[in-house]
Amino acid sequence: MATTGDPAERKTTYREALRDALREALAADGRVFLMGEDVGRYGGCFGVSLGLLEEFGPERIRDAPLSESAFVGAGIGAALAGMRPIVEIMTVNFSLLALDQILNNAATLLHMSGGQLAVPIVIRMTTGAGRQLAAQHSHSLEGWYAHIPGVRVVAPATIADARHMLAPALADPDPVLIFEHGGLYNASGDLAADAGPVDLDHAAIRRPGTDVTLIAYGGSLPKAMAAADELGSGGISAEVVDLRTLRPLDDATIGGSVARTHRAVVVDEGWRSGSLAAEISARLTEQHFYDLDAPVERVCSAEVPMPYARRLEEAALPQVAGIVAAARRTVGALPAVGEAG
Amino acid sequence: MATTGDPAERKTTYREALRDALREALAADGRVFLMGEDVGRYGGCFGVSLGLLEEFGPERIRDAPLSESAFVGAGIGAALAGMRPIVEIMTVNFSLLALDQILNNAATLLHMSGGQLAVPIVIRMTTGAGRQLAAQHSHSLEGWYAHIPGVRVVAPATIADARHMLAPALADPDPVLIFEHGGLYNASGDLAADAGPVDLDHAAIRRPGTDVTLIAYGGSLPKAMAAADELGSGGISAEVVDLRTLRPLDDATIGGSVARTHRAVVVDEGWRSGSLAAEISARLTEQHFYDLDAPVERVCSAEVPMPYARRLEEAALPQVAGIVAAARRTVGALPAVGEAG
Amino acid sequence: MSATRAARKSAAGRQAVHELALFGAMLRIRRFEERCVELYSAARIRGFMHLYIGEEAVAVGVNEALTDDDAVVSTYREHGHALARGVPADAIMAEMFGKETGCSRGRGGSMHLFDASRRFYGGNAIVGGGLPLAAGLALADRMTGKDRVTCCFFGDGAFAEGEFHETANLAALWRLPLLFVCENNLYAMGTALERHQAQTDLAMRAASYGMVSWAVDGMDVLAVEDAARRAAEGIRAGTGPHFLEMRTYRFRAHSMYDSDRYREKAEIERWKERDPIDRFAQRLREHASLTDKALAELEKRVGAEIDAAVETAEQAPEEPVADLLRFVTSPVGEAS
Amino acid sequence: MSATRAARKSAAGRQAVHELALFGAMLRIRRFEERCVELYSAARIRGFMHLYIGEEAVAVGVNEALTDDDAVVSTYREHGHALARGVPADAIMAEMFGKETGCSRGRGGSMHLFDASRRFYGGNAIVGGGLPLAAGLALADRMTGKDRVTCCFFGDGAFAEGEFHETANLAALWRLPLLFVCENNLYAMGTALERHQAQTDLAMRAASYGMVSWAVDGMDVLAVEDAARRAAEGIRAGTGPHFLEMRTYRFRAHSMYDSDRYREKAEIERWKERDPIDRFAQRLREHASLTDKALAELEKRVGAEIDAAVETAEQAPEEPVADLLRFVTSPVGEAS
Ligand SMILES: Cc1ncc(C[n+]2csc(CCOP(=O)(O)OP(=O)(O)O)c2C)c(N)n1
Ligand SMILES: Cc1ncc(C[n+]2csc(CCOP(=O)(O)OP(=O)(O)O)c2C)c(N)n1
Ligand SMILES: [Mg+2]
Ligand SMILES: [Mg+2]
Repeated sequence: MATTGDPAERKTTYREALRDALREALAADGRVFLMGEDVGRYGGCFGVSLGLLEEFGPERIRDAPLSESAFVGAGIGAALAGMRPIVEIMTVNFSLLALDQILNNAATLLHMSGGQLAVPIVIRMTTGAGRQLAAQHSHSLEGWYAHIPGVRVVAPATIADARHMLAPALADPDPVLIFEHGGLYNASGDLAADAGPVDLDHAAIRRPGTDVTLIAYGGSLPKAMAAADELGSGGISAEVVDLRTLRPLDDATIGGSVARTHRAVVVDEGWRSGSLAAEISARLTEQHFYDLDAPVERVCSAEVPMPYARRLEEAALPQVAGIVAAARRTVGALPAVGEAG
Repeated sequence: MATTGDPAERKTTYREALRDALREALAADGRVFLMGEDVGRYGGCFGVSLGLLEEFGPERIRDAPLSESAFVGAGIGAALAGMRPIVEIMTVNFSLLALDQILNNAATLLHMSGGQLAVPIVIRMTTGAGRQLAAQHSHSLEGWYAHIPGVRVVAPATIADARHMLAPALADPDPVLIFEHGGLYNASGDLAADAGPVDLDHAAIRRPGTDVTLIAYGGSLPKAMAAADELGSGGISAEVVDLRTLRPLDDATIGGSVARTHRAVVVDEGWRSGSLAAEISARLTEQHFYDLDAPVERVCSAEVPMPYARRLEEAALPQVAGIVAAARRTVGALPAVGEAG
Repeated sequence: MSATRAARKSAAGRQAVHELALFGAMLRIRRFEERCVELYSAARIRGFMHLYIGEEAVAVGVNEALTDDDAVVSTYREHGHALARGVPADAIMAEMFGKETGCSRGRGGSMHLFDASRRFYGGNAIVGGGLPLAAGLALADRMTGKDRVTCCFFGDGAFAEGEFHETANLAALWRLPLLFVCENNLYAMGTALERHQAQTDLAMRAASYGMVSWAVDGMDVLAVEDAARRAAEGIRAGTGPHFLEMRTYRFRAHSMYDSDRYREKAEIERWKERDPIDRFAQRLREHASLTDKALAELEKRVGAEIDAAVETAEQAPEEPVADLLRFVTSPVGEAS
Repeated sequence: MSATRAARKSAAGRQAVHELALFGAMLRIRRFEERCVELYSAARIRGFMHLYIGEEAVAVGVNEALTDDDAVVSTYREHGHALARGVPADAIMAEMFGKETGCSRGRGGSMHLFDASRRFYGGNAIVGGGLPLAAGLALADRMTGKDRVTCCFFGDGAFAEGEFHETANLAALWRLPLLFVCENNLYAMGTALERHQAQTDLAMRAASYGMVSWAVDGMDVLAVEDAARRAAEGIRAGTGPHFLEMRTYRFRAHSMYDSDRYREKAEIERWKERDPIDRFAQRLREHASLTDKALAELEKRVGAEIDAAVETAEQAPEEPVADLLRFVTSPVGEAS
């Protein structure tokens, strides 16, 4: 998210960065192919793969019928047979139809076969709300996937990560799920020309700070950054941790930050109860109970099927003001009061 | 779990108690019917509905084809049309195939329709591990369901609850999911003749104590009780809270107990990361940060597809010894050390 | 004039009136959606919006076979189904404006129109997701001996989803009073039928379940009506589910986000020659039952209705944010 | 003796040897599973166990059409498939004993036998769950131009799952080298075919996808072999997936927990008259290729193999508990 005119950087978008990553992967390795609904002629439901069909042909940019279970399972089978499939599920909302394949096959085969069958598949999907798509098209279920042993779950929040997470995901011998937040596709900014693959084992400190740690990922990162700005103007120095990888969590980076700031706010677009934020809160308690000066705060989505109406949807989602307020509570007058869930 | 020879009690099993509840519901209300794979001629994959076909006929004890999505969805539709379906999914493992229907229809229709369409369905399923059924048949995913706004999730852990949770579940105008732990079906004990319906809004204190609160549900309750016994012999007084309802959580009872004992151990057969136990831990931190004398402990399943081999499976599951050890850590020498996740 | 001739004449007269009504119903849907496009451009309507333009004969024709007691389950492309079913235009418009007076209180938007009083069960944005639900509605009717039909609309794309096949088997096995209306518009988003179905004769494939199935010219409202009536009769007579493959075409892009790259302009133009409204207008003119004057009046009436719908939607209140959590579960005390 | 007659005779001789091998393979599966029953009663084997007894002709016959390069995807009722495929009996037995030397290190048990070296991809306990996987294996072969067949076994019950239909469409659409082997044993657990399928002619229904499909007497190993060979040839010739409905029957209960209440004893007895092993033995005796002595020797050899398998399984070590988390993800540094 640099903003200079540095010649080593070029202006691009999150969408284009994803596309460049796909193009690079397809060009680099003949085993890689992209499969999913409308990835080819349509160009991807959010335009990510636009033009790739023309470049790589219909065998490798493979339009699938509306059969989430079958084509995700087929990706798993192809991975078993030595291919490196990238399967696109249009959105996380439809991934439920393929969840059995992901949990009971992709995540399980290696262990269940006693180490014989690795599944080097990459599954991409759009997640999140904020575009008035209503209840069935606004889920943030990456927290569910992060519950599953055997898979890696990543969420690029920046243009650089959109560009550089795919290669290490493909290099991972096990299933990797990539969650792209629908609100980020149009994000634009500069991309360094020489960045290397993202280290998928590590969270990133996007902004250093000393008073409170804001922990966010994906579509919530920009909100956390904005909240940190606002907190800064109010004299509160917020450190922002971008999880990047939701499974396995990088306890060292998260905990290291909280050990310094003694306060934490977790921002997560999932519904509050049973959210990924709950796991982070629980771990911080387990690992940093005596470091914490205030209860860990969670800023999550309201527990409601996402409404279409704009104001209701805004009210249901984590917003900058809520993050700021939560952070203020953690540094504010003791005793801070946690919200009832 | 009374053990007297009181004439107002009779000996029964968890399985029979569930069956009696079904029989009562079917007899009481013509709108009620039971639908699922092998609920009729086979008698239910775990024998719960044995004999009901003969009593109520094939229209109301309805064998369904292997089509989890279709027959769960059909239950939802029938509920919309005024019926009171009880849908049995053999086990939670297969419920993934119906998860879209549960999340996007059952849980969502009321809100999404602006209050027009309530879905009074009850969905029963077996959950849990411990019987060497291996990775694909040993899931404990009730925590996922407890993440979904719009549904109620309950887990009978005792024979009395097995007998008396169905009626209030059917009386609930909204979807209720009942998780029966596979390890409990053969549990036997006395059942009071005059018990009324369970209050589904409240957790139960199964054993009072003063030093530490053990929070458990379903198949983990007997383990928590045994751990409390063992702790008691060691001079530690453990209170045992049976959640009973996993959504909505009864914060008052859980928190009230912890406010008295100042220490908590959550036992949950789900995988640790993203478990229901994480939610409870997070809430305790939020609501009782200043009451807690030690970090909340979680005793969960190891993060591994459940292995078949007996010793490996035992090692992967929460056990009494692990609960005792965790409880000891909470009351033991400060600083207690949380386990890394 | 003999009694017979008089009867014949009045039957013809009734048919003319009926045909005019069908025409009016189709035109109303068309004009309503054309207005929606404008309102979408003006950002009064947001989210995903899918237009039915070109497919109006299906909704209107099928609706003729249904009574008020019957039920309808639809998709995200359901403006036409809802309007044909009688969901008021202003309630639909207000819904798309996100207003409290909307047919789903503004919570659903274009993809989730509901009207329980008209047994219109939505509005489902998961492709194929409405099918199992429809089977359940039909099952309830069968179990309670109600003489009702449940009609479920879905697309050719949905035919590839497991949900369709599971539901088809269930319905045929249990002889449910279910009318499957497959709107085969030749595309699932940008994927043409022959690139998503191994065997493109969908009616034939549905027949393999042992259901009565046939294909219908979905651009001809009378053919649709006739087929739907015969299917509904069969269902009411207890012969189990019926399947209608409606061969139709959408003139517009899949959604407002679609730039329609995947098909030839010429193909669209060819289909437009079969525009269900234009063709029917021509037929009515030939039979002299539609005059320029009548058409102008109709347009005026439809236009006025839509104007009023927009106007009331504009004025209507949004649901207060304080009500966000209302109806996540039923209000306490409403248990049956 | 003319050259032709000699050739014919030696062909007949080869066929006799071949038939004896088929017979031996079926008998071996039968005896192996009979021993499993004893071991289950003795609590040496635990968990769910599903027997293939009565269906042996299917696994053995189909396997004849497959080469070492081909792949097999199976179900939870897969002892027979695994044995026929060449997975060693002792590795299977050790697996069911939960031992580290098991073909899945003791992690899978009866329902999850794996042998990557023999391209035996399990062992899937989710009904229908192996089908999409098999399509993927076949897709990889198609994309890389490998002349291989993937064979997927599944039951009549699985035919009702959406997964089957999605996979069938995908395979037919993409002309994947996939052999669907539907083991129609007339029951899905306790539910008879006619109570779970609206249309019970499964081969006909599969044909509706445009796949070559036919029904086979699954109790006749030669018929199975012949059908499988023809299907595999068709697949290798590039004509896309083939579907075989194997009409068979399980003589035992669904699983060790099933008390078999839902079917008539008489029905079972009728089918036992068609026991694939007994009937084939009779035929071989008639052709004089099976003698009492040969049978006794075969039984002895098979018995000894199974004894040895049990013995080594008994002796084998369990995986140390410390290894519990091994292979949840691939060992670091194993990336490709
Ligand atoms: C399960 C699921 N997968 C994907 C989508 C995204 N999607 C919405 S509409 C559509 C095409 C559906 O085609 P069809 O069934 O033919 O209906 P049509 O839009 O042509 O009316 C797709 C892929 C979805 N909403 N649900
Ligand atoms: C998705 C799913 N639903 C239910 C079950 C439970 N179950 C195991 S086997 C079986 C019957 C399957 O019948 P069929 O496909 O005919 O195979 P068969 O057992 O007869 O070989 C059922 C219902 C399961 N394992 N998976
Ligand atoms: Mg279509
Ligand atoms: Mg079967």
